Amino acid sequence: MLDTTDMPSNGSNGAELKNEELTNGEKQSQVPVQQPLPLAFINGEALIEKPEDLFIPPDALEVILEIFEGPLDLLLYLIRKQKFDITVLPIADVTKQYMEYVDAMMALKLELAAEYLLMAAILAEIKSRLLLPKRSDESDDEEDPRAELIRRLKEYELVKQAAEDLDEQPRLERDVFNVAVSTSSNVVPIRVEPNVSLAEVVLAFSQAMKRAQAFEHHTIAREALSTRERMSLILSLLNSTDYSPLEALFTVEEGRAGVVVSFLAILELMKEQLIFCIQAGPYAKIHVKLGSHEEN
Amino acid sequence: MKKINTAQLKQLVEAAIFVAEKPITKQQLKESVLSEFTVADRTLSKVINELMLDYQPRGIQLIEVASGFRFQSLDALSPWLSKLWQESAPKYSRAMLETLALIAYRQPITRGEIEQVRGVAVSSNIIKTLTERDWIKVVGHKEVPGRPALYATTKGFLDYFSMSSLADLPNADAFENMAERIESDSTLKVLNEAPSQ
Amino acid sequence: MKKINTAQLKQLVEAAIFVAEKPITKQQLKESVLSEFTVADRTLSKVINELMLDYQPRGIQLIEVASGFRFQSLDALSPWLSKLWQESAPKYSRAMLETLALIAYRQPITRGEIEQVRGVAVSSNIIKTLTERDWIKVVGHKEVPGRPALYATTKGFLDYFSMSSLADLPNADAFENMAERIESDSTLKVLNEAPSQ
Repeated sequence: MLDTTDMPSNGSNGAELKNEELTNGEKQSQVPVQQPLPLAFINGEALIEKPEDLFIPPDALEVILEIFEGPLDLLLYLIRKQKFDITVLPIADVTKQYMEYVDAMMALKLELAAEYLLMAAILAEIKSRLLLPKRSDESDDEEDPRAELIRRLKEYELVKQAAEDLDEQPRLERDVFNVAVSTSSNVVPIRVEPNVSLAEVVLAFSQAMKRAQAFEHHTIAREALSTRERMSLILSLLNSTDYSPLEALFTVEEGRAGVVVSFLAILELMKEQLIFCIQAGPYAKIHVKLGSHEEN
Repeated sequence: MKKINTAQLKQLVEAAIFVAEKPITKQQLKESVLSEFTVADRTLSKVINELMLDYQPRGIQLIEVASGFRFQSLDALSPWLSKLWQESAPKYSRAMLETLALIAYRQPITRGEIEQVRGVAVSSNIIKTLTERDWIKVVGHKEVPGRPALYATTKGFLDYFSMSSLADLPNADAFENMAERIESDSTLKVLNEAPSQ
Repeated sequence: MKKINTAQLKQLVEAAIFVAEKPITKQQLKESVLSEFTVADRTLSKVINELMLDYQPRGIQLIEVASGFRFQSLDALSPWLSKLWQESAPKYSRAMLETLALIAYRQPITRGEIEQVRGVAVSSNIIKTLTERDWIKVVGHKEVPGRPALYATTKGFLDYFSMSSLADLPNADAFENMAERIESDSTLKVLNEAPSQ
């Protein structure tokens, strides 16, 4: 018969409530979650023998049976409840009780996982092997047929304990919380600009020029680079309001070649009307300024 | 490379750990906020240790988890701090916790191996939830028929449970011993295969 | 209503301000984390003031903003803390590189002239990016209707490519010939790579 007094609780309120009903008000002094095995030692024994008069509401039984995490969990519970030593595993008793629970599950039409039936078969097999008379020619060191089941039970017990330990480990969002500190308003993300190699720039220029030549009839004149650079430099030196003396645009230290480059740049800029030159009279100093639309 | 004095270094490291959105490692500190300074590893460790001590009596703590250093609230304050949020922290089923524990203690492990130990099928939902929470991940496939996925825990798992490595798992050695015992006992292994077929 | 001592109150208030996702007011503190305690307004203000002082020498500060109290990093640390949020800009497009190349080789040049050579419009974004990177600048305006800006490369451009003047820019034709020679020398290699392009 079923004895539901010391069911392990899965911590859900429903199950705990039902448990209390079932024990006819008997106080459950143990907290089952923290301790794996002690329940059966408190008030189990008195009820094991005579559970017949115990009224079990069907839905309550259902809740209780559903809290087992599988056949190993159920077996472990039965063993601990009876204060059996796991290492001696009284197969006959445990099998009988196990089958009672399985029958109850079937009666309640619980979705009975195949694992429970498989375990029933394993128990029956072990039982039959233990009942068989030992043949004299068999070696003495033959393994106890219970050994494998005992090993699995011990291993499962360890996992069960580990799961409980893990559940008690300080956990984010439950026991500890992440600290969120804002940055002061002048913290701005730093943008890392992509790397460019000089070869890429040169190649891009060649490609652009090649394409241009393909669809343009006139060839694009290429001034010497130095002239174009000097044009940029001169433009940046001048402004459109004040005139600067022309000689300020030449750097004597550059030598003749440098002066020629500057001169070519000035001519090119004049041609493109980017700068204006004025001369007050013959042999007077020449002054330059940036071209501007108004004067044009 | 510029020099930085210890007081400034401490302020900068403190602020960086605070404002970083995730735990931050010493290496990451050196590559970001400290990139323009010459800071010896020893100095950095010393400063972090000092910070840990500074915060010991306070409402928040500086701790090291798997993916670096982070500040977190004091464990003991959680009953009141949790009132800042409408929703309570999610509870996880025993099936989920047992599956997670097995993956944590026995990684890498296949779903079949988990099912063998637990004696019941592991629902796909559990694996999915654990994966979505970034607590477990597939780290490979076992070279047996069907090539089942091998699961392991992630840094996110360690971070979430305030651990810096798997060695911080409670009772890690108990598991170690059990595993060794099982492996060395070959007779049990032979038996193992008979009933489960 | 329970009592709470000042030390515990300080820890709790400190942790609450730290873990709250937004600034939190005294009223909100009283309605959430302190809801089960009797705390006088004066006591709460005193505790918050103490916290403000405690953090004065640290890398983060407790400040009051419009919507409540919050911790934020020290202003002076911002230049380094900014490095925690480094983002890599996407690689430059071909249009960007050609525009840069044309400005480098044909400066001073207007946008219209670049467009004439490239045969397509030059987006303002390209000019903006190159200007922000301090590689190009406006050196004047061309005296034609609309007075378009004339672009030239900057000193920053020369520095980036380790050139002392534009005369160091490789001769594009020579470069082209060299590149072709290299390519024809390794025809096999090019053929191999062709399908992946």
